Amino acid sequence: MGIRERLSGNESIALAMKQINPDVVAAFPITPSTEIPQYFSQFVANGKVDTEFVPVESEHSAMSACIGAQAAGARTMTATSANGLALMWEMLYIASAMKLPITMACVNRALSGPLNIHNDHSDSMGARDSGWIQIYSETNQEAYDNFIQGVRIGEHKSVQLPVMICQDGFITSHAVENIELMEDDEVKDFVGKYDPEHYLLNEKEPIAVGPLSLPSHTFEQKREQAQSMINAKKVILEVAKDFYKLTGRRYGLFEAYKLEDAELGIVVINSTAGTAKAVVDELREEGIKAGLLKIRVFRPFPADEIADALKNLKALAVMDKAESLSGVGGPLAAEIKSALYGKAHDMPVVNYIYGLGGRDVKTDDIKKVYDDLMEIMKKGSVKDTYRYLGLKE
Amino acid sequence: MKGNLAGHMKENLTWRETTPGGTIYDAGSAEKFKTGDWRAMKPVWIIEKCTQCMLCPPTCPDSAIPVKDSKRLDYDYNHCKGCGVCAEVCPFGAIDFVREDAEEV
Amino acid sequence: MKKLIEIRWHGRGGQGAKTAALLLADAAFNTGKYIQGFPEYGPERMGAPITAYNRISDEKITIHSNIYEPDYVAVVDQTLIGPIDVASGIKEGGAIIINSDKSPEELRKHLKDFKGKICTINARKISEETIGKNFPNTPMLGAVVKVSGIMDEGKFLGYMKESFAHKFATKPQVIDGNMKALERSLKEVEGI
Amino acid sequence: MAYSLKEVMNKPERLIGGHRMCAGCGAPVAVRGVLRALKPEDRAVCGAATGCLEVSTFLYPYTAWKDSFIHSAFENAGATISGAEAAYNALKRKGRIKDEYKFIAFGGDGGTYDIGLQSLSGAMERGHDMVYVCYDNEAYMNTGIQRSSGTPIYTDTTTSPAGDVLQGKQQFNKDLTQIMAAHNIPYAAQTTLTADFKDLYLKSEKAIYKKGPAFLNVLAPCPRGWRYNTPDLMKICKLAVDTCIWPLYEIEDGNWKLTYKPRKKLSVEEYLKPQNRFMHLFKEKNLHLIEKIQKHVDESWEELLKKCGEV
Repeated sequence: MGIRERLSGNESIALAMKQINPDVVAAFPITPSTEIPQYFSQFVANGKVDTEFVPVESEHSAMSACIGAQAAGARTMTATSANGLALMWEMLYIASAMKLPITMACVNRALSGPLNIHNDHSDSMGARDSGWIQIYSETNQEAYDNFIQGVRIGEHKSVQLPVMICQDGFITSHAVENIELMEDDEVKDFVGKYDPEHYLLNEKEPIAVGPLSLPSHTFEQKREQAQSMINAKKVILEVAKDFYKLTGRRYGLFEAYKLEDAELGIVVINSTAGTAKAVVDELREEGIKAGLLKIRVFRPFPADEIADALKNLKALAVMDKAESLSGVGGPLAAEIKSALYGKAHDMPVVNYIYGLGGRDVKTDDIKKVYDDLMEIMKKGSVKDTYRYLGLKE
Repeated sequence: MKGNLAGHMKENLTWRETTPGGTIYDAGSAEKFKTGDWRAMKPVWIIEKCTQCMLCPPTCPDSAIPVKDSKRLDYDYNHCKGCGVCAEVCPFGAIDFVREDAEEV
Repeated sequence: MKKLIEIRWHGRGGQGAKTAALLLADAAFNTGKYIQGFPEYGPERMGAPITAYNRISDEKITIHSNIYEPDYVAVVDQTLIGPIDVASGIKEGGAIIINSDKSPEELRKHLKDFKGKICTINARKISEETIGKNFPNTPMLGAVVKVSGIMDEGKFLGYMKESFAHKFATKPQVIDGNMKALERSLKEVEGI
Repeated sequence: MAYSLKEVMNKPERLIGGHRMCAGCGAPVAVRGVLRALKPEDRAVCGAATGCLEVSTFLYPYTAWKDSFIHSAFENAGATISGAEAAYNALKRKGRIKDEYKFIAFGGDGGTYDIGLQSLSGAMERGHDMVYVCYDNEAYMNTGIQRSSGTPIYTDTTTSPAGDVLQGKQQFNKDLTQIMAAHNIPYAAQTTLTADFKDLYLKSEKAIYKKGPAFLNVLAPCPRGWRYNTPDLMKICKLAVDTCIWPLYEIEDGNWKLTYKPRKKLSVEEYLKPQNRFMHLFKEKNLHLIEKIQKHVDESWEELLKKCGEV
């Protein structure tokens, strides 16, 4: 049976780390993820874990130390946000190319500039092509559950990729909410032992990792890496199935909320999904067929499954909490639209950039989106598809 | 596992054959890569003049002067790049440094 | 009780408004509720006005925004009235609970646009007389529970006793003082 | 036990031939010299910053390293190896590893003096049981001889070229060994390739086997970048120490010790002359620059003698 608790999102991640008891944690503080290494170092100081905690001098070194540790054969974790993630950028690509299943808690925050400590998704969205599996979390509960599942997903023999578990900075990271925890033993059994095949400290087989690779080999190595991301989709679902058996909490590649018969739909990531669910409920009471799709797994991107789930809508809004500054919309919209191509590419799709730099997202804002969708549905088409929500005009 | 590359070290590895992350599982595999053909000049060991003082083996950038039982052996010409550092350090004139094709001529 | 109750806290950095919100969430959690307790973060340091929030419900809470139309507002420091629009958005039938030595009637003069219920509690006096120093959180907590009726008072006191016993394990002498502060605050709220 | 070159040369090679470093390069000679100090029964995890050494010794699918080896990027050899060392501590504590492992990071002056200094400083301050070895060839050789903060004053490099107005690099090189010593780590030393390799061996042995972090700065000439006659590798090193341009010393537990004092201190000209990177200094109008170098070397040497209790 689960343990009924109340924790903030950061506490729940730190607690998951404690229950997993990894070999190495290397981290550098940055708001709003700071509390994670802070709580964790307390567990270390009190002997609650026997992890080597490496309090590095920068995020670049955090990821570098994680790479060294994981390559050496240790189960390794870290946490960061925003500029910290950006400072790791170079190493993110190297970690995934080296096929190192490091687990990272990414507490989403606006990437400078201007300097802003509040939530949006510009940090992890920017890292979307770094070869990390990305799993997003609406609540502290999901952050906790995803983090535990993430370890197993990344370490799976057919995957071997680093995993980023994202949640909204402050909105869930610092909000205390109800949560159901697993028993320590359950967590340990669920993630199992890290048992890599090849690692630096293997007494039977010294190895060399991180070569210079010339044009004769790099292409094949990237293809090999891509296969891991392709394989990950199936593994994510398998792990979710086992997790469900154990906890009764069901996870998929995404959550379809009242979407089956919906005419108006939105696609949304992280905590805003919860706020939007309340709006969907209200609209349903009014007889409006509203629904939503909440992205859980953004990398690998489940394009076919998403297109199937959305294809019967009459109007769709994609909500981007990141401005990709492409001049045509946000990153999520680009992916969703390309997923729909060939399946429902004449469906009117509108893209909203919203919540940048921690601009609060209220139920009224979401209602406005559904109002817009209603109009679009009636008209059957839409012209201005690149919009802002909650912006002072 | 597609681990040990020693057996099939080839330039045209397919993506299914290449190693994940470009990891190499047989340490010291470079031994199979010959750098001897980089040589324009060549050191020649004159065994009669050699006192086995051991000053030359540590100066070789290519580990091409094998040592056994505290004695140097003849050159590993598969790897010697012909830099001439060893010849320069020999106090006894026991290493000639000649043009690569000198012997044939 | 209503399905969902929303509370906004006003205090100054370092005064414990965030702690009070978390304490209330804690107490409500322990009486079986679904809860949220979260501060609104800024670059503020000690002394600056800060806001914290609670949602308390019998059903799962999914909304993740700040609270603009609270059922109740708790003001930990009466000097915030004026500089801050503390009564903003309070729902009809809701109330504002202010830590003050003044009466609700006196305070109404300073809250001209507010037509709803004003309650006061002299948290400073109560805490000084029971705990021994100005520690307004405990009496404020009691006052909010009293005014909002969020949870059963008996259950609340029972839980808080356990909580204090745990929290002050190393200095049990303060447990009694804190419990007294709670009990008095439940009785001494004015304006209900 | 007294040092015997004949004995230590019997140890198995840990960096083998087949790598692609230039003919006559000082770096692999330095690496071999460091690794020779390992006990044959001990294992090692070696790491390297991106640079000549890395790209030449681990070019897919060939590694010249007999021990486990990791490279991840340019500026983070210190952090990467510190992570491997942390893993070792954790796995050893959990009983998953029995053997003794040593951790050695290598970086050129670019990866050490410049872009990797923060990562190195962090790793040393945290106290990992590791050695960081800088093979100092005094410029970014991997990208084609650009100046670094380890490049000596007036050196002609491709980004500090000797021209009509400027005579090469305009700044003195930073003293990295002393910067590392200021970290108050158990061991820091400066060395190079000497005839019997004793200095390098003994310092490497201390660096590897002294508990805690250690730093070695090894002058490793680059025939291409320094433009001297390739076979003269060892001669150049000897001139570097005999002119006191590159003094050999160590700081062990805070105690400064000179490990070589030339019988006759040579003038800097003798070191500069055989290297064409300094060729422009021998023009009539530039001779005063050599005097300036001499003055700087003399002052630094006097200061070092004081620190080492030699005066």
